[in-house]
Amino acid sequence: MTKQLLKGNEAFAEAAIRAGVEGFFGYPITPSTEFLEYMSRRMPELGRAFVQAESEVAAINMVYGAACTGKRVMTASSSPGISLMSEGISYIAGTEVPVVIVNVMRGGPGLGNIAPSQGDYFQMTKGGGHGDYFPIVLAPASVQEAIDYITLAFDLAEKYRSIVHIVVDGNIGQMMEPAELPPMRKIPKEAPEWAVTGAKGREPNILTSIYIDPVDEEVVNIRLLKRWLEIEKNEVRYKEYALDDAEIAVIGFGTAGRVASSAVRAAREEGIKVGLFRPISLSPFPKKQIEEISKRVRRILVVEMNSGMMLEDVKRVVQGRVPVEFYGRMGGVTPFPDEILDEIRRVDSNTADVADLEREQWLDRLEARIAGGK
Amino acid sequence: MTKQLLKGNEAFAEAAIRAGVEGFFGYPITPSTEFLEYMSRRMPELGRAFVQAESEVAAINMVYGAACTGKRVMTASSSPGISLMSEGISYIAGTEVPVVIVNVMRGGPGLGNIAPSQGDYFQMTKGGGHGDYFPIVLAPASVQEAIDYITLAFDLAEKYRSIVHIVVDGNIGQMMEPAELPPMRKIPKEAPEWAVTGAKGREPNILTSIYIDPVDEEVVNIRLLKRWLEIEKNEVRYKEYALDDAEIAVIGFGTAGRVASSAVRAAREEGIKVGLFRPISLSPFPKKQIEEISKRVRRILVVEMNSGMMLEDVKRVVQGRVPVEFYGRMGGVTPFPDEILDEIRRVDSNTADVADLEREQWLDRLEARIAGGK
Amino acid sequence: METSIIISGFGGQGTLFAGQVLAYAALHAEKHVTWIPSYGPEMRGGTARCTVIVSDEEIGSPLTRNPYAVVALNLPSLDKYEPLVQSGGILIANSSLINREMERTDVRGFYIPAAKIAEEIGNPRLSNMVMIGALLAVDPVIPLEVVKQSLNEHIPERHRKTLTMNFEAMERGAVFVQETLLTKKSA
Amino acid sequence: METSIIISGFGGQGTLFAGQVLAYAALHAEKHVTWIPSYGPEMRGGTARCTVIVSDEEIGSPLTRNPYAVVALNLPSLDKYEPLVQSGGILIANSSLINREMERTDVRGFYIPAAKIAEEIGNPRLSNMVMIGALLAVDPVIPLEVVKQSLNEHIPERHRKTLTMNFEAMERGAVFVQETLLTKKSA
Amino acid sequence: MVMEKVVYQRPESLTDTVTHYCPGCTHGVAHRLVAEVLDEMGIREKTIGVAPVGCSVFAYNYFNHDYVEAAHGRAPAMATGIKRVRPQNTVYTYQGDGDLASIGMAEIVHAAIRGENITVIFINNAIYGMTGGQMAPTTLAGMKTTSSPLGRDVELTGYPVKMAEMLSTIDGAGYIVRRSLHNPVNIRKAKKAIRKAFETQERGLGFAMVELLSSCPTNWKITPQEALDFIENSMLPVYPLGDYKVHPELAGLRV
Amino acid sequence: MVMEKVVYQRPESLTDTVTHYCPGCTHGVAHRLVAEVLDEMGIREKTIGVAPVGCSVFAYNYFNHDYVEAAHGRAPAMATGIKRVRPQNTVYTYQGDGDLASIGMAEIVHAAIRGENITVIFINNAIYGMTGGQMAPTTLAGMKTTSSPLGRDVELTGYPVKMAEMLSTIDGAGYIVRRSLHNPVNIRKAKKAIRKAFETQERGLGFAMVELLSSCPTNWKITPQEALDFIENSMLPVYPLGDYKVHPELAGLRV
Amino acid sequence: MPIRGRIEVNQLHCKGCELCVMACPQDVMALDMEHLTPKGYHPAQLVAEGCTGCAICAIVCPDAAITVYRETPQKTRATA
Amino acid sequence: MPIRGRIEVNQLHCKGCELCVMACPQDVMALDMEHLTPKGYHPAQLVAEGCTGCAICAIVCPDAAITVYRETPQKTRATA
Repeated sequence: MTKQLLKGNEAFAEAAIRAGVEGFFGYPITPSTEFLEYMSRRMPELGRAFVQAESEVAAINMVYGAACTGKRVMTASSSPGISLMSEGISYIAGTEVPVVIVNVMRGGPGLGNIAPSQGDYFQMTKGGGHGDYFPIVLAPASVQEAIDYITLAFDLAEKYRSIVHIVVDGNIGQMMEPAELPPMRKIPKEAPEWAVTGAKGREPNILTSIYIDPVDEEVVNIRLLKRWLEIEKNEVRYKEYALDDAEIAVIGFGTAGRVASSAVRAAREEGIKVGLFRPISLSPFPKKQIEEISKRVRRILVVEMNSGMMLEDVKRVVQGRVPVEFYGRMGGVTPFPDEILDEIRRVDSNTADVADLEREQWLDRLEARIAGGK
Repeated sequence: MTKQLLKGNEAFAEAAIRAGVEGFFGYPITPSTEFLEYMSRRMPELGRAFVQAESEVAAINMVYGAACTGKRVMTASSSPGISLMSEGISYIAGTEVPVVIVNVMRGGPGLGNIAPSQGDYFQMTKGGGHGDYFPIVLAPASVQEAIDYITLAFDLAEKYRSIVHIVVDGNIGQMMEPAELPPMRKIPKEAPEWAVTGAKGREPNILTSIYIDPVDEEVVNIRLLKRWLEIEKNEVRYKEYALDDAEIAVIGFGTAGRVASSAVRAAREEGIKVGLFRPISLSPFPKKQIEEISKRVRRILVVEMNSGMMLEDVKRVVQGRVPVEFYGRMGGVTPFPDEILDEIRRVDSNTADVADLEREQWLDRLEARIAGGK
Repeated sequence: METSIIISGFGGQGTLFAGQVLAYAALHAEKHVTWIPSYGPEMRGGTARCTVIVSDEEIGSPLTRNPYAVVALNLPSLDKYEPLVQSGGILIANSSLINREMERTDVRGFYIPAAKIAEEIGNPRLSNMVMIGALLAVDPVIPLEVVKQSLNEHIPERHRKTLTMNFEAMERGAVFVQETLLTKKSA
Repeated sequence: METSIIISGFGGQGTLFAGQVLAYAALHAEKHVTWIPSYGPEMRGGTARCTVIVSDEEIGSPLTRNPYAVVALNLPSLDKYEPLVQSGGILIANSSLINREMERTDVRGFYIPAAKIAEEIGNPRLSNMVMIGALLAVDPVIPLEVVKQSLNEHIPERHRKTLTMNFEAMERGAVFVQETLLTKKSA
Repeated sequence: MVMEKVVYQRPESLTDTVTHYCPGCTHGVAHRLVAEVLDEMGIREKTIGVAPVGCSVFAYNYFNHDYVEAAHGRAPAMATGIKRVRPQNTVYTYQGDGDLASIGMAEIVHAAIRGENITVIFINNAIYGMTGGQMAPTTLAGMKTTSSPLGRDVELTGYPVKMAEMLSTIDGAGYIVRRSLHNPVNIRKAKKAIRKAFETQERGLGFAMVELLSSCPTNWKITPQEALDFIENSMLPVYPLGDYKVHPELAGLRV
Repeated sequence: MVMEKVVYQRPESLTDTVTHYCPGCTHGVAHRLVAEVLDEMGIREKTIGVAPVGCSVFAYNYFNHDYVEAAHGRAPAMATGIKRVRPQNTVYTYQGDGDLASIGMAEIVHAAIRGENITVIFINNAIYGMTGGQMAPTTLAGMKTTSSPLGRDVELTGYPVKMAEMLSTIDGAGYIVRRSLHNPVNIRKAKKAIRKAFETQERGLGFAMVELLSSCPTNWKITPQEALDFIENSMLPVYPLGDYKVHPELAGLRV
Repeated sequence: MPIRGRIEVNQLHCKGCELCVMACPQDVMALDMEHLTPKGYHPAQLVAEGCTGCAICAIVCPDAAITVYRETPQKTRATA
Repeated sequence: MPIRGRIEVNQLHCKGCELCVMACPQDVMALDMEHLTPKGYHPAQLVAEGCTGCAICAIVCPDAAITVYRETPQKTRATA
């Protein structure tokens, strides 16, 4: 296939269809609505299930039910909608059925706005729902990655009987870029053996997340955790740029990482030895890779479109080996490359101890920047 | 007042009443239902509002509405119910109205069971809802602390216009202990100036969490974050035991911390120089205190009733100064002191590098223990 | 000094109340005390159990794997807790419902025909108080008199008419133990 | 080489489509390209804007604070972007709707009576194509011929009848710029 | 010579697991009727049940066919998901009044609005059983529960909600009836209704719900027989039995 | 000498803020009527409004009294919370059809069940406006929307939901009517209904809802006047105007 | 001659709720107060002659614990 | 003599939706195609004699943009 100019949300949706999604259940919410709209046209066309649910609560529980049949199913929503799905997500995790969920994140908390944000990092990676479970979280940063990682998402979900979240922001959803769609996959005729399909000639299958005896629940928890440790070993994904000889490492995911790459390139042109690490799997978090980087560089700058969430994971991994600084924009503001370039320059020449005050220091700089009209 | 023998859930509820709660909105869910039942009797008796809502979704939005009037209001629920409240919680945070929420945590994920658990640590401390917000999270470990901290919770909620979560587990809720209730507080007649009470002789008050222009939302995000940094400075709370000369520090909250205190006492009797640090404010996390401890001890053991959640925060703070080990029970299993004593003995004599494998190593030990019938 | 007691039996045998009687008495005696019921799926399994810990110091865990004393009002309770009682601890079995011998030889074991005694007093629901009386006779964790005073103060009004019966049940349990001890000694 | 272009105007002026035409052409020319519309509250404010970045290398940020070229179809767009165009960059203003002078002297500024030209062609909706033609005449980021080929391939079928008009609009825009340049040189 | 025939035996669609229901609880009757209908229709092997949260949370242990366990109130949404991707299966939910009429109100109403081809067995026993006897939306006026200790005050909590009446106003509903389980005659009628509700699904006639007046001796704090009497004397006047909506195509169906 | 009197002027209960509604959108008419009623009843200074998520999300900017902004669909729950702790205030929600009839179904039904003393203004324009024209539960059969691109298929998505009819079956409802905003006569009737709905609250007669058939020229993709014609010709037959439930104590009320 | 029937009560499932006893039209059932089921209930049983195999007991039984049998007199083949 | 009225259209609020124009029973309103409001709309206006101050335009106006006046002839005090 050759490259086409594709819009993020639509490429996402079409890629899901080609990956064999047989059920889409969703509710309109900006900026993910185009996903649902695309599906409302394409799914019936292909004889597949599409339901505009009465709410996100219903949508995730439709997904939950459909997933129990062993078919590839998904939903797409945006921050408040994901919050409404929290209970269902925890049930899906506890029942160990594969589900793919796309979150086109927007500014928050609360109703907030519809602009691009990364403020759901914690909700997505640490589990917004109750109890011990471990979702896979992938953060593509381009239309091509959106296509590639939603395809992967279905495979991983099935392989590990896990939830896979895809998190992007409105920038990725709205952008057009040249990208290549994979061919349409054949839909398997056979359901997995654990699925509910009618107990024809076999013992009934029961799918549940209740284990009333704590001893039994602990067995499940151990199984989930061991599976997770497997996932942590096998499924870390990331992109690096110019890190080989870097003295400064910038770390950012999704749009923030992508914007940072422009700043890194510009900084390189100024002779600053800076490189970029862009986690794609936010969970499992690229612990080993960042640990290695922290042994090679002088300083790390974390860039996010939130108040410093991945920052915490980076700091946990870096273990104080080098100072970790932070730059973020919030509330739906996408940083421009020049802001990050300024930060890279500053970090490059900074030798001071950060002393766990990286957020305080950043806030001062941010407020000065805003006061300066940028 | 003298001490009475009080049951956790009822002491909690009565203390909330004495702290001046004027509205309780909830939905039955084990093991927090007694809270609602107690309120269903006491609140109408006092002419205060009690509504058994149609769901947790409705309950939190009733709380949200009532909080907008400036009155002290609350709900109590349990893990899956809290998940259903995620959206409302994020709205409350974004609207900056004070609310107290009690979570009597149970085994999960999903429906799980009703046994005591700490599996919602991430959900509570990192924000189960979407967007950048920072709830205060308090974890009492006795009936007296339940009383004291729910009183404090209302004060903090009001002071910072913040959400205050109180997290306990069924052990605390079901336990009877001698404790002292505070006197009944007078309910203030005046509403705060930001509250909606009818725009009589003043400009209308509007309470909302929507800031459609990212620039405006960022202002809110900065305000919330600065307020949070204030809270981090002022509102850290914890209990210490035998840490002065300790070479080993055990860190655990709530029931796990309390059970650990028995083990620590027993270990001391064996001559092991071990002490206990029990965070009460899980958020703000006692960063400085644990940092200090990590400079004094040889090794740290984190004990939780989950798969190792606070562990991540501890590791982030300890920054690799000393090895951090982990012991947890999951799925509603409450550890006995002897298990933790075994762990303390083991940690005391362990000199090996843990190398970020503390969970893998713990799982091996846990499975051996379970196989051994303990 | 920390003393852990588990009282276990069928639902309806008054195990939770018996534990509360001890807990109130401990409070009365100005001791630290925790009372915690069995909680979780067992609530629905027809068993009712509580753990009472009485201590001179602040109490850590309200639960214990190896209790110092066990009051077993039915057979499943004996089966479950006999192996767990601390060596040198106390195991009191309701012989009205339990017809097997204890296997442990390193604990102080007693058989109390609690139901029979309760019926003799005229209230079959008092087995629990008989057993408590027996326990306190073996080890007066809290003196019986304090328990009585405390019960007098905390008994729900609707049950006040049974107060003396409760006293009698405890006394009869205590007497039974003392007689057993005498027998044992003489044996 | 990375070229960033912002096309900005009222909703209905075809700014998003004009950007897409450039993006398709860039793809046609085997360049890296991103197209991103204004997104957020501005969508509701009556303005429509897109950013197109064309590059020989992989593109990082699809957004830029300081574009190389700005095509301003209305006055608010000129007001907003004139201060932001890179020094030495391009600023093309639709003089049919904009009646103020540019203030920047360090950019290559052009006034195109796009609406007038479009009306002359017979389709007032083609202002956007006139402006694109003008832009490409100032700097052929993508050669006009490639843009035409690409438009021929990607124009929606229902609009195919307007294809030659589109071509003409671009050509007229380009010619207008060339004439302006001649005038300037001769001035 | 005298031979013997089996007049009644445990249906194949029930497992041999002993239920956790209290003695005399009519959940068991409802289970049995559903199982008998599945047997009689010969659809056990293609049936997928959806269990609720509430006393019947463990329904999947008692039915001998595929089962999933829903989040509280969301069984109709879960059933929708299943039915939409596997229309060849028979899908039903089994829900109590807290589940269906309180927290699950939106899901049941919208399943009916969509005319979802699923069957709903709705157990109305006027109380929350599993959590220990709190007020339900179906609790009778004045009835004491652990969360209405002085009796349900209709001024503050409203009147009992009538789901069959309400759902029958919805176009997508194909079969909406109320039956009772308080005596043999009514149990027989209930079974016929359950049969019709499954036939509705098999014929693609839309959403079907059988509301069953049911007892909760434990939380009502009376004996099983008294509980049946309570249904007859106190619930029937508030919840009239009847056919609230029957799709014309079902009119001639004899079961 | 000829004097001039003001026959109509902008009500005090509206602010001077220009609405973000599209030209000809009848949200504005509904706003105006509510404001006029609050003025006439003299209750502006004790009124608290609850805005929904949907096109009227910014209602609080346009009304000159206290306002809160609810989560999507939860306005009745939020209003309940406010009314319960401040019964002395007048509390109303203003909700669209996605908000009230889709995601907020449980909350509106239960507010009615509880007989919550609140007033609900329900704008039924058969579409999701804010997110750009998706199908609502109230969308007419066959109507094209961005999520029913071939027209609403009632086999898959069900028939339009009739909230007034459904809620009128609930005991706690005190005043449930449907009106329309498509011409002056109906606008006058709508205003009277809004007045009665607020009077219902002032008299403590329970839950009150006025469903208003409303237009969405932008997403229906027709002119404002055509949109009013669409209400008359296409919506009225599906959504009959009328009084679905009127508390007896309101019967004699002249407004 | 009246129709004769009998029942078997499954001891595993019977919870002694007595609904069958109350419903039996022949009044020939009672709980067996001498025995306990494995779950600790007094099970229902036939206590007198007169069972017609009408199955009312089974219809009201919440635990599907009752199997009902009825005699079917073999007809002579004369008419065959 | 017919009742005489007039209207004022608030240029800030009017969005030129034309509903008042369509509704005017006297047919004396039209959009002012010569002018734009600050928001960019052609506002409604009276374009002919005959306004009775009936306020129908105000009743249908979604933006409460219209103020309606009506002449009230001063009565002579004779009857007072």
